[in-house]
Amino acid sequence: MKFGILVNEGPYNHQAADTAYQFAKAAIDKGHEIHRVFFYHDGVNNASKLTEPPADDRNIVNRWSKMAEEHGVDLVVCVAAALRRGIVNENLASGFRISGLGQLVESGIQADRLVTFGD
Amino acid sequence: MKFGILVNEGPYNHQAADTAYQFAKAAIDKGHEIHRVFFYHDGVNNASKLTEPPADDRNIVNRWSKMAEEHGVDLVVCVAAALRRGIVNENLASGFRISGLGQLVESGIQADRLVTFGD
Amino acid sequence: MDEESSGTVKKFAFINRKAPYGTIYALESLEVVLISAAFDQDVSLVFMDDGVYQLKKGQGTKAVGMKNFSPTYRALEGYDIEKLYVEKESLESRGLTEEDLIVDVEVLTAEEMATLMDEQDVVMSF
Amino acid sequence: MDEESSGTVKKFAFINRKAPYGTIYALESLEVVLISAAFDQDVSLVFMDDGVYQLKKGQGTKAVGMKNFSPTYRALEGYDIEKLYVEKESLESRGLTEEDLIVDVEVLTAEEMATLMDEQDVVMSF
Amino acid sequence: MLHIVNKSPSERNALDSCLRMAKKGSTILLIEDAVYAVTKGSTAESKMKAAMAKDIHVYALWPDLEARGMQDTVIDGIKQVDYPGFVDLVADNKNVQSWL
Amino acid sequence: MLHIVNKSPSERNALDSCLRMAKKGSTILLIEDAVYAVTKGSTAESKMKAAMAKDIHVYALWPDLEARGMQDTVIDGIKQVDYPGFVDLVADNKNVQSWL
Repeated sequence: MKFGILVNEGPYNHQAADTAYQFAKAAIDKGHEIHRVFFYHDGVNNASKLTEPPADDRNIVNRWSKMAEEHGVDLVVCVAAALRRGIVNENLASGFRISGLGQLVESGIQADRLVTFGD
Repeated sequence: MKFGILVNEGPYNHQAADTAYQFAKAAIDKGHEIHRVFFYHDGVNNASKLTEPPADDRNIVNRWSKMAEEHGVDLVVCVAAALRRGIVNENLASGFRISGLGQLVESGIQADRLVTFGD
Repeated sequence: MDEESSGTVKKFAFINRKAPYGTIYALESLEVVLISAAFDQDVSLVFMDDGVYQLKKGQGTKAVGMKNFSPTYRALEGYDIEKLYVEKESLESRGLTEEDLIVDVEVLTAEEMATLMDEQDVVMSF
Repeated sequence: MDEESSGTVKKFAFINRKAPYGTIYALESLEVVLISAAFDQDVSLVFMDDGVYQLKKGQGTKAVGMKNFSPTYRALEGYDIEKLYVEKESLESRGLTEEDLIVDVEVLTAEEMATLMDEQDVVMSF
Repeated sequence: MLHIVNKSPSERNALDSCLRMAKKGSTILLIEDAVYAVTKGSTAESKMKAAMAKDIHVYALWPDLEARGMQDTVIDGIKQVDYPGFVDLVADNKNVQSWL
Repeated sequence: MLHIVNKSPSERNALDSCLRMAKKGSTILLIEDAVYAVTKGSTAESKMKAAMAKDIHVYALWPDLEARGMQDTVIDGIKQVDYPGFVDLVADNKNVQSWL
């Protein structure tokens, strides 16, 4: 089955970014396809390559990048939301791309299920 | 009177960043002193110089920078919270400085009032 | 819009449960809604809980220094987005009536709203 | 610590009203509390509403992939932070008792808590 | 003591907790989404009236009422302030707590 | 239909709104801070029991129960799932709504 995922909150501040990742990982492990993870609202902050969490904590941004690399998951950051919050190509982590909101609607159309994670 | 201000949320996503600014501005206009504005939790995102809001919207980051420039307000971003969220010297807007949580406690001690703005 | 999606018509519901201005969800939800118009889907907007406040007449944001986006709800019709639903109980428990709203809406009971949600293919919450 | 602040002792209260893990406020609040210990102030920690859940025994975060910071509450004593107050009503309405908490606390009624808050010089809310 | 509440009374428990802790003679300032609490017909209307009857002073930030289009339905007895008035309230009270 | 709730029942109104809209035969999954709703003695306990009595299926994500130290006080009749079980619930229901 094809899943679309919408992430509405940034890393660390809300658990939404963690739950979305664990869901996506479990879906891949079960043989499902992640059609796209779309980052909206403060969710765009998941894509900042400048984050440096403490050494004994999980690295949320790198986890996403690795998922994109290993499983070809499409990580899309909303351009309008990103500009408001200072996420641009200059600080974009690997595996993420910046695009329009149409990508979210398209994911709703093409995926079998769209699941929202937020606050 | 000396006011300390604590800002716990990022720009645009929550009104806290707006209310804190309006409060600080009104205090300065009334002749009070802003001892320090301390940015914690997602509040550290107020310091990203990479934000580019739509042309017809307020520029929250630039407003803070201008306040620092015109009134010498000390804008302090918590280093631990900032590292978690990707705010580093590289993308730090003018007028802000990165420092430790001790600066917040100190502001509580030295200011006559400390007001928290958050979610 | 790419080839693959151009033939499909799904029922999309955007659920608005938050008040405007205190958080950005109402404004950014509206941005998704506007974009969705280009995809020729069957779009419904649901306003319940504090989301009904988004449609309140008479918003004036000069003093808070933010942008008043409420006129955009009036523009939705021009994008062929005409299914706006408001939950009756949410409206009444806030002392509001249809007269207080900036656009025409269909008021549904909780039970009718539940049925509407059940029929959707895609539900996005903001 | 600079010269100017070294002589002053103020009453500081840190108000914790949020559950752990769902948001970061509990964890980052604790970081401020630890730093405050270095300033020799009169520090109180208040746990009310969902904040009382921060002190629940038996937290295990392996499956969620987050860091279990609850043992840090036990370390507070070593920093001479010994005033931990829990609101009675918040505890009881969640089906919890003092036995469920990871550290010793003083349980206060809402009225006693209100008096405590009133006496503070600086109140930080997370 | 000044209590500041910024959360909608129908979405969150912050106002209820604040009212449980606010002592006679103290002041509550409602800002941001909390201003809905002082509008006629809201679920919080009776609570705010009860608070005022207990000699708690209730203020609302009018820029936030106006932003939300709620300026014409404020319940009687609520005092309205703008940002300078907010600053005065903080200055005039010996301590301040935000109910986040 | 699958309803997902992630908010504490004592802090926010999301669970109440979800319960108002959840139809007979539908499924509710509680995650993150919402898992407190299915613990004994919580204010939401009676609501969850009433929902189950109305033939609504209630699940809780056990990694979130365990993180919060609430794994030993779950009320009877609540089914527990981990992340793979969460994925199955989404796959098995024709649509899904998150109550943010």
